[in-house]
This record gives sequence, C-alpha cells and structure tokens, in this order.
Amino acid sequence: MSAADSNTNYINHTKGIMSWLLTVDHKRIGLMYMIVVLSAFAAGGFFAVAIRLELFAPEMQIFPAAPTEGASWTYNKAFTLHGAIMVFLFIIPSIPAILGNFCLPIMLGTKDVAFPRLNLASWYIYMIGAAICLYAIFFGNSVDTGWTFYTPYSTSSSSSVTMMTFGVFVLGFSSILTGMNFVVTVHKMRAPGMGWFEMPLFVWGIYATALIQILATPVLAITLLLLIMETTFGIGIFDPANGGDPVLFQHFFWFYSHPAVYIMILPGMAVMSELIAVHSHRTIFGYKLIAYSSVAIAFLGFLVWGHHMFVSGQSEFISLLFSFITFLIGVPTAIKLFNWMTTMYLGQISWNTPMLYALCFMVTFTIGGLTGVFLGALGMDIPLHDTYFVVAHFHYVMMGGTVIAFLGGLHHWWPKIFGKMYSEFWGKIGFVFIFLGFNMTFFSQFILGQQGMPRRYADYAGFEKTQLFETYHQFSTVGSLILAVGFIIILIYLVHSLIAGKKAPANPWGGLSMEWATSSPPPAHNFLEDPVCKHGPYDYDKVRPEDI
Amino acid sequence: MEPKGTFLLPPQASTIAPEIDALYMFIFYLSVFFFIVITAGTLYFAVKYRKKEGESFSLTSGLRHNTKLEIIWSVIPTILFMIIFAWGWKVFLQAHAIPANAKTIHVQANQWAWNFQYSTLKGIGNSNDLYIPVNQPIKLSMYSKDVIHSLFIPDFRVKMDALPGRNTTLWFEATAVGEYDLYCTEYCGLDHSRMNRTVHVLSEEDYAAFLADVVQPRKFDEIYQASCRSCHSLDGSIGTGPTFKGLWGRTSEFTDGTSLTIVGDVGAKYIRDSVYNPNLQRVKGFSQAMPTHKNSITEEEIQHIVDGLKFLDQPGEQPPSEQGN
Amino acid sequence: MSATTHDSHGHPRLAHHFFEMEQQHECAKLGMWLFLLTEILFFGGLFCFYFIWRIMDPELFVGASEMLNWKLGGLNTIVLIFSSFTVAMAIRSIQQNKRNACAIYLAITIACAFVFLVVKYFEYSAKIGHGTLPGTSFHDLHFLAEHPEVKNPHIFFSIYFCMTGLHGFHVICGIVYIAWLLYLTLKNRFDSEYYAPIEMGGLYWHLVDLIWIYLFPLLYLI
Amino acid sequence: MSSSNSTHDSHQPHITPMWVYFGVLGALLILTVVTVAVAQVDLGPLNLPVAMAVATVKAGLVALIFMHLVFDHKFYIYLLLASLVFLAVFVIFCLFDLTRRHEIRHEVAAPIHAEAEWYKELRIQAAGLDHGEDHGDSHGDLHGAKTNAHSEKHAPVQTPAAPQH
Repeated sequence: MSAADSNTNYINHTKGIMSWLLTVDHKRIGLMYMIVVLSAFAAGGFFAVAIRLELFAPEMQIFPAAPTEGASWTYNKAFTLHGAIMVFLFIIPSIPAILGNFCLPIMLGTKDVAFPRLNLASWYIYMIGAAICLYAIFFGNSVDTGWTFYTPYSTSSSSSVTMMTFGVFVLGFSSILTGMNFVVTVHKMRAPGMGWFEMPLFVWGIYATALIQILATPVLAITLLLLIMETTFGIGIFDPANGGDPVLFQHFFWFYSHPAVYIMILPGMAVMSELIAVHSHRTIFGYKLIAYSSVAIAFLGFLVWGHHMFVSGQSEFISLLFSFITFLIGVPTAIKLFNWMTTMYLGQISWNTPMLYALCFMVTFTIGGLTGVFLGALGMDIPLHDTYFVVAHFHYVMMGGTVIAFLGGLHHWWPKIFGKMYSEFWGKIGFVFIFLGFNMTFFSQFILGQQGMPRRYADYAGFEKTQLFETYHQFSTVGSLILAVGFIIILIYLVHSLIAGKKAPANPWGGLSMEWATSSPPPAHNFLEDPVCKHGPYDYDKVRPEDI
Repeated sequence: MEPKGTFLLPPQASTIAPEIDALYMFIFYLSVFFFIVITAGTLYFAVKYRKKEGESFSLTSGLRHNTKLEIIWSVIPTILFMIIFAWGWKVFLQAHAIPANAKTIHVQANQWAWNFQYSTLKGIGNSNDLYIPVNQPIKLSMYSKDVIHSLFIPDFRVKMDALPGRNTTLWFEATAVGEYDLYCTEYCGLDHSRMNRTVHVLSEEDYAAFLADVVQPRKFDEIYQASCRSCHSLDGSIGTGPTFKGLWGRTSEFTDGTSLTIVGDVGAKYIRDSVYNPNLQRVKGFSQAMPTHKNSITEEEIQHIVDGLKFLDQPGEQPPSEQGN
Repeated sequence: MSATTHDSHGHPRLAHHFFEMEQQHECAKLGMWLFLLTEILFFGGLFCFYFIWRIMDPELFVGASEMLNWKLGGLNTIVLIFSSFTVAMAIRSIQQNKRNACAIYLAITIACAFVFLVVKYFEYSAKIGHGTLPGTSFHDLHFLAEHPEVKNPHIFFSIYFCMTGLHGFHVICGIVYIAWLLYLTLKNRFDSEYYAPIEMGGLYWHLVDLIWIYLFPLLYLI
Repeated sequence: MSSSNSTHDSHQPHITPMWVYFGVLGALLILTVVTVAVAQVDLGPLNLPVAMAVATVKAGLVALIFMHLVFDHKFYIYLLLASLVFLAVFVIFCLFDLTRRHEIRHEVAAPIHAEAEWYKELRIQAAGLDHGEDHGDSHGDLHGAKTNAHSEKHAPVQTPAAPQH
C-alpha cells in the first residue's frame, strides 16, 4: 500500500497512559493483554522452575515439609499456583485475547470487533479477577487444592479457596465476553466479498474456541459459585458431610474444564494453519476439512469430560460412553495433522523462526495426541491416571501445542504488531533451547509416569523405586532450566528488536490474508481504505504477494 | 522371585498386568509408527521443498484436496481407534469384574495413612502396610474418612479412588512374592506424597502366619462394647434385653414355655445360639429385638463371651483368655 | 474517525466501526442472544443440581415443597408474565416512534419487578424466621418433626435459595437496566431507527421471566 | 459492511400486531392456572413431566412471540436449541452416572441416600418437640428413617463408615 510509509499508526497516533487505559482499539487491547498475560506466564513459569528444583532429588530441598511460622509456602501451594496461573491467567487468554484480539478484526477486514467497549471491559474484568487471585495468594493464605479444586478437600482446606475461586469466577466472565465479541464479529463484520470459506483458518479456529467459551464457561462460573456456597453455607451439593456427592463436583468441574482444554488447543491449531500455509507458501490442503474439524472438535469436546474420571468411582457405563466419544475426537485431530503435513507438499518452504515452531508443533503435538490415545483407552488409563504420564501428556498438548503455536504466532505477527523485525539468528537459537529443553523436561516424565510416579508428589524418598525416579526427575529438571533459558533469550531479543530492530515491511512473509495488506504496524482503524476481499487467504497458486 | 520391570514398564506382578501391558504395547507400536510417518513426512517435505536462499516467491501448486487420500486418513485412524477402544473396554471390564472367590480386605483411607483391615470385625486385624497372599484374588473394599484418596499399586496396574461417604472396590491377584510400592494418587493435602505404603505379597504359609499374628479374637470387653452394650446391661438394670449381671448360673424362662439354667456346656451352647440365632429361644418378657451377629462375632469370640460372663461377677479375677495380654 | 466511509446512513448513534444501523442492530441482537445462552447454561448448573436430587431422592421434594407458599409463587408468576408483556409492548411502541407509550410501559415493568421483589421479601423472611435455611444453618425443628421421612431437607432449601436468589439478583439487575432505559427514553435518545438497547433489555427481561416459568412449578408445585 | 452476506433480508423491523401480544398474555395466564390446577392432582411419576410440559409451552410462547424468535432469522432458534442440547447432555450424563454407579460393583452407590451426620442432634430435638420425653421412640424413628433410606434403592447399600455393619 502506498500510504504505508505514513508514520502514524495505532501505537503512536495518540499518546499518554490514559490513551491506552481507555482505548477501545482492539489492537491496543491486544497489546495490553500481551503485557499482563505474559507476566502471568512468567509467574507460572517461576513456580514451575521451583517445582522442578524441588523434585531434583528425593526428600525436601527448597520447600518446608510442613508450613511453619514465617514459612507458609509449601510445595502444594507452588504446584497449585503453577497450574491455576498457567490455566486461568495464561493459556486460556493467551492466543484468543492477544493474537485473536489483534489479528481477527484485521483478518476479517473490519475496523474493530463488534463491541469495542465490551472488549475493553473484558480486559478490566481480567485484571480484576487477576487482582483477586493475587490478593488470595499474597494477602490470604494462598491456595493448596490443585487447580482442579476437588471437593471435599477444597471445602475443608484452610487455604484461601473461596477468594481464589471467586477470582477465577470473575476471570470466567472476561473469557465469555471475549468469546461473544469474536462470534459476533465473525458473523456480522466480515469485509464485503468474504464468505465463510474465504475466512483465514485462524479465524475459524478462534470462532470455534469462542463458541466453547460461551457455552462452557458459564458452567464453570456456576460450579465455582456452588463451591463457594458449599464452603460458606454447607449447601450439601458436593460435600458428603452435608449430604452431597464429591464425584458430582468432578462432573461439574470437567464439564467446563474439558472443553477448556479445547479452548486452549484450538487456537493453537488455528495459529498452526496460518504458519504452515504462509511459510510453506502453498494453498492449504483440505481447507473445509480443517474448518469443519475445528467445529467438530469444539462440539465433541463437550461430550468427553468423564474421561478424567475413569477411576473416580463413576458408572462403568458412562465411562464406556466417554471413552468412545474420546476416540471419536481423535479422528478430526488426526485429520488436521495429515492436512498440515500435506500442505507442505509441493510448497516453497521458508525455514524461518515461525516455521521452525510450526515444525516443532507437528512433532510435539503428535506426541501429545498419541499419548492421549493411551489415556483414552479405558483399561490403559487405570495405571496411568494421575501419574506423571498424564502430566507429560497434557504438557505436550498444552505447551508443545498451544505455547509452541503461540510462540510461532508471536514471531509470525511480531513485525505486524510492532513494525520491527527481530533477529532471525537469535530466533533460531531461542528455538533450539525451547525445543531441547521442552522435550528433555517432559519426555522423561512419560517414563516416570509409566513406572508409576504419581503426580503432585513433593517428595519421592523411601519408595522401592526412588532410585529409578530420581534419574528421570533430574533429567527433567535440567531440561526445565534449559527451557527457562530459552524463554529468557526470546524475551531479550524480542525486547531488543523493539528498540533496535529493523523496520518491518508490510508483508515480510509473503502472506495473502488481509492483515498483510495493511501497513506494519497498522493504522488506527486498521486500513486506510475499506478493504474488499478479492481472493482467498491461501490462494498462493493464483496471487503473488506483491500483487495484494 | 520378584519380576523385573523393563525400561518402559514396571514389573508385572498381578494377573491383570500382562493384559494391560499387551494393550500398552499395541498402542505403543502404533504410536511409534504414526509418529514416524508424521515426523518423517513433515521433515522430508520441509527439506525437499524448502525455499532456496535469495529465491523469490513463485506461484505454487493449487492442490487443494484429494478425496481418496482424505477418506483413507479419516477411515484408517477411525478403525484403529475403534480397535483400541474395544480392547480398552475389554481390559477395563476384566479389571472390574471381581472373581467370586476373592477375599475381602477393608481399606480405610484418611489424611495421610492407609488402614487395611483383614477381619470383618472392628478394631482387630489392622495394618498400615498391605499384606496379601500370592495367587489369591483379593478384593479391596475402600472408603475414606475425610477427602478423596486413590489407591495405586503400579506393579499390579490397579488404581481406584477411595471416596468419603461410600465404598469403592478394587481387585487383583498378585503373581509373585515380594514387596511393592503402594501410592495415594489423588491429591489429598499436605502430606499427600507421604501417603505411600508397601504391599507385602506373602506365600500362603507366611500369610497364614501373618493373619494368626494380626487377627486376634477380641476380648469380652471389646465385644461387649461393640455389640452388646446398648441392650444388655452389666449392672442388673433391665434394657431391651436381659442384663448380663448374674446371667451365668441364672435360670431363664423362655416364651415357648421351656426354661434353662445357664451353666456348663449347655449354657455355652445356649449363648452361642443366642448370639447367632437369637429368636430361637426368647426370654419371657422381652421383644424380638436382637439381630443375629453371625457376621460380626466369630466362633473364637463366643468362647471369650462365655468366659467373660463366667467371670463377670468376680471382679478381682481375670478371665483366662485375657491373662496372656 | 474516518468520516469519509459512512455518509450514507448518518444516524448519530452509529458507531464508527459499523457501516449502517442495520449491521449495528444485528450485532447487538446476536451479542445479546449469545449472552442469553450463557445465562441459560449458568442457571443450567442449578437445574442440574435440582434434577439430580429430584430423581435420586424424590421424597425430599414432595415433602419440602409443601413448605413453600404456592399462592405467593403464583402471584409472582402472574406479575412477571405481565411485566414480560409490558416490556414487549414497550419495544412495539418505540418501533412506532411512540416514546411516551414506551416510557409508560417501561415504568410498569419496573413497578412489576418491585412487586415481585416485595413478595419475595415476605417469602424469604418467613423462611428465615422458621429457621428453614439453606445448608448447615437449617434448623427448622417443626419441619423435621412433621416430616421424619424427608432426609437432608436443607438441600431442598439450598436449591430453593440458590435458584430464587440468583433469579432475584437478575431481577435487580433488570430493574437497574430498565430504569436506565426509561431515563434515556425520557431524554429522547431512542427512535424507530435506534432502539437496540430497549430490545436488548426486553430480551433479557423475557429470559428472567422464562426462568421463573420453570422455577415456579419445579419449586412450589411438585 | 457485511450486508451482502448478512443473514438478514428485510430492512423493516417486524412490528407484531397488538392482538398477538394480548393473546399470548392471556394464554400465559391461563396456562399458569392450568399448572397450578394440575399440581393439585397427584399424578405420581407423571407430576414432573406434566409440569415441565406446561412450563415448556409457556416458555415457548415467551421465546417465540415476546422474544420475536418466529419473526427473526432461524439462526437464533438454533442457538437457543444448541444451548438447551448442551444443558440436556450435561444433566443426562450426570444422572446416567449417578443412577447407574453401583450396577457392576454393588458397594459403589451414591452417598445422596445418606443423611448428613449433623441431623442426629436436630432429629433428637425435633422428636423432643413432638413426643416429649419419649427417648426410645425417637431413636427408633431415626433408625427407621435411615434404614428406609438405604433399602429404598435397587442395590443393597453398605454403610461405608463401618465395614462390619
């Protein structure tokens, strides 16, 4: 675009802190989310490293065995906070709230999301929820129930469960409002000429995610509300001491939290479709199949929550049903993997940092998905449930899937967001650290889990298998440190690029979707002229990047 | 004697373990195969079709879909998934169908200890480690006193949650004598990681010796407190049933018109009948309130009751069965 | 604000990122419906609570629902249905640019909502007076004496207070929102072109009514 | 902007005739009376379905007419139905588990059938209200209520707190 060399853009067109705090611009809100969500990631990562260091050897190393005067931190609080922060404050908002907020309206060729003020309100609700959680952590008695808040432990724990669950309750509304905003934007705000199947697959993925956010999150809200009522008034729904049923809590909880797994991974898949297509410079293979499989996964994701409960004492018949649907959900997931692979066939593949993360995703997510097959099989789940195998599995999906995709997406859209290029060399170095560190940390945990190491153990001294466990735990801890170094490298070179990076061109990767048609960074209202959708987002066989 | 584990899996020490491991290996080899297909395919394409240094973007293939290929890679995973699902269900049922000849051990979990009860009688035959005989199906009937716990023995490949407010069950048959780890795998609070114990799988003789050692019949006082106290007084006052004070040697009249003086072998037999089949002969003036105690008092303990009753009126003396204590 | 882009439909209430009123209205309506979905699933958790105990322990409901006064519940049903009607009429009036009629209908709706809350207040204070409270604070000895067959009666009252409490909270939110709509209507902010906020308020209020339509028989009658 | 692919086709908002609204109001009031009337008759197991059916007719009237679902694009109806489907899945799956838990292993029953411990005290007090000093009876009542609770359902439920029960 000729006007791209004009120097005003969404970042500098107004100045002052209030112009950010009161902005209704989806791009600025996306950046504000980026700052707080990545801070949450750093906090969660801090606890992760603390956990790994504790497990480096049997016996207690850095945490006290029991809370004492002056040292109220325990290992249990650390892993709870790691889980709760990573799930509620980082992964769920990561891709939708940061990249989704920034890219979705531009990709659809519109000026903003449908409800800009509601979008800002979501950010504030997120901040309020986060503040309540922080208050519970630092001024209350923290929380030591695990992020799952299982009753009756959570109703009897002396930690600040009520406060923390209330914080999560508030965070849920942020998620719901963001989801509503995206669904309406996708339905009603698409640029002229853009039909449902001319939307980039990123949009499809975020759309499917938003549907889950709308339908599942309210159930989490009511669950947490009932949990608070149970703790305060003893209403008798979840606590057997008051006539309730503790397994019912697990149903209530997983009815949200299993779909929440798809709130976490679908955006990762959405980013993957972009990365693979753009950096292979090749039209996506099986567009409709990928789009439909996103929606199919979103739908089926609601029907499989009970596979978290195979050994909880639930009915064997319902376990059968849940296991069956779990395997059904494997099919669309497998289809996506094959489609991405085939997209690279006959392409023109750039080996740059975002593409490396996409390749990494193909490897790590495949491992995550395949190990899910073990856990979904009823009999096989018995010995593996609640062991490190599960820990490794969901980290391969959540981190090897979502976080890797998020990193890929961040590198992919970084030039668009800030108008600066990062160092490709350091990008690759950072990638190597992440890839090695990640696999070292979590692959060893598969072996640990198979050998029987239960999760959420602070100490593994005095077992028949202590020796065996120690070896793998040490390997895992070393890996986690490498991983931490990788994240620090990324932080440094990305921040450096903001200060001293080269100016980014409007379309550094040769992409065809609409965000590459505007300047980097985009102007305040995304496009200087209202765009019209003239070709599909992946028509690399028909359109040259320089023609858009 | 103790079976060895492999790099991937812990030792197989129960009858269900080989079944589960067979499924494991099946999924494992399939996973390795598909992992290689996807990774190798991805890397091969990534290398083969990479963009050369300095090359500019060109129009690329417009291959958008291939129905045959898409059907193949939808149908093959579906079929494989269904096989795994059915196999998993079969193993799951095996792990849940408790054999009729299984011996029951009651398990009580609390923060943060296990208590295994080898006798149906309260307060006797407890241990904190689990002792079981080899080659004998064992059924664990579990409940929790406080929060949810989960009993896991990796080498047996069994796991089940212990829930407050109701019972859950778990069964296994150990195949090799030895010692195995037992963990709590449902997070249960501060000392969750210290809620681990050892499973001692004993030969039949050793187990019998263990039982003889740990499951001692209760003494009169204990039985009285657990089962008789609410109806039969010791001080002569009338309750739902006749008082025990002076029972030994008393002549009782029954509702069927007969009467009996409770002494000697006849008295002992009468007491046994009253415990197991109380309504056979009912003392005049009392209701049909007494339940049978067949499941809560053993034959050995009947002897203790008889002894206890004999010595009830001589507070200075100990019944013979308590002297060894 | 790129004023160049929309000169065709220059309504003063058209936000900058929309092309025309039509699109803005449609967005608002879809957004509201999505919000109503979340409300349905939010209450859904409580309905799940209700149905599980209803089916697992029917005696509880037969015995305990006698404690609720169906006449007061029925009165509230009629009041809410009527208010639903008036809010529908309010939308109809503003669609025809009848602002005064619209304001009157909105005012009647608010009045109905207050009547509902007052009736609710009497019901609640009677329960609290008897110790018929939810959860562990339940101590209604007369109930226990009259209904020895009902186990865990506190659970029924937990359900009752949770459901009607949450519903009452929605009624209060509705009053605030409709009062604001009334204020804006009186200030001539709405016309037949731009009445989306009233329509949204109407949809919300109908949902509050809808939920009560289920709560009334489930809690009071059977 | 997206009017070209917008789902809407008419530009004029639908104005419902007055008589329709009055008709619906009347129908709703009549149905309320019907609900109350039906509830006075004990239909046994049909109580719940009948009450739910009447409520659903009422809810349908409100949703379709007052909330304009019949006049609007069908998509809104699909949305509403989708939420109800998910809700139904939630309730039905939970119930499926709770009612069939003990079918393979009989010991595993729902604790919903057991009364909370803290009722013991209240029951004794309540019995005191009723029959004065009759202690033995109140005990008997309590016991009776408890055993009923257990035997009422399909499987023999063992009281978990005491294996030797």
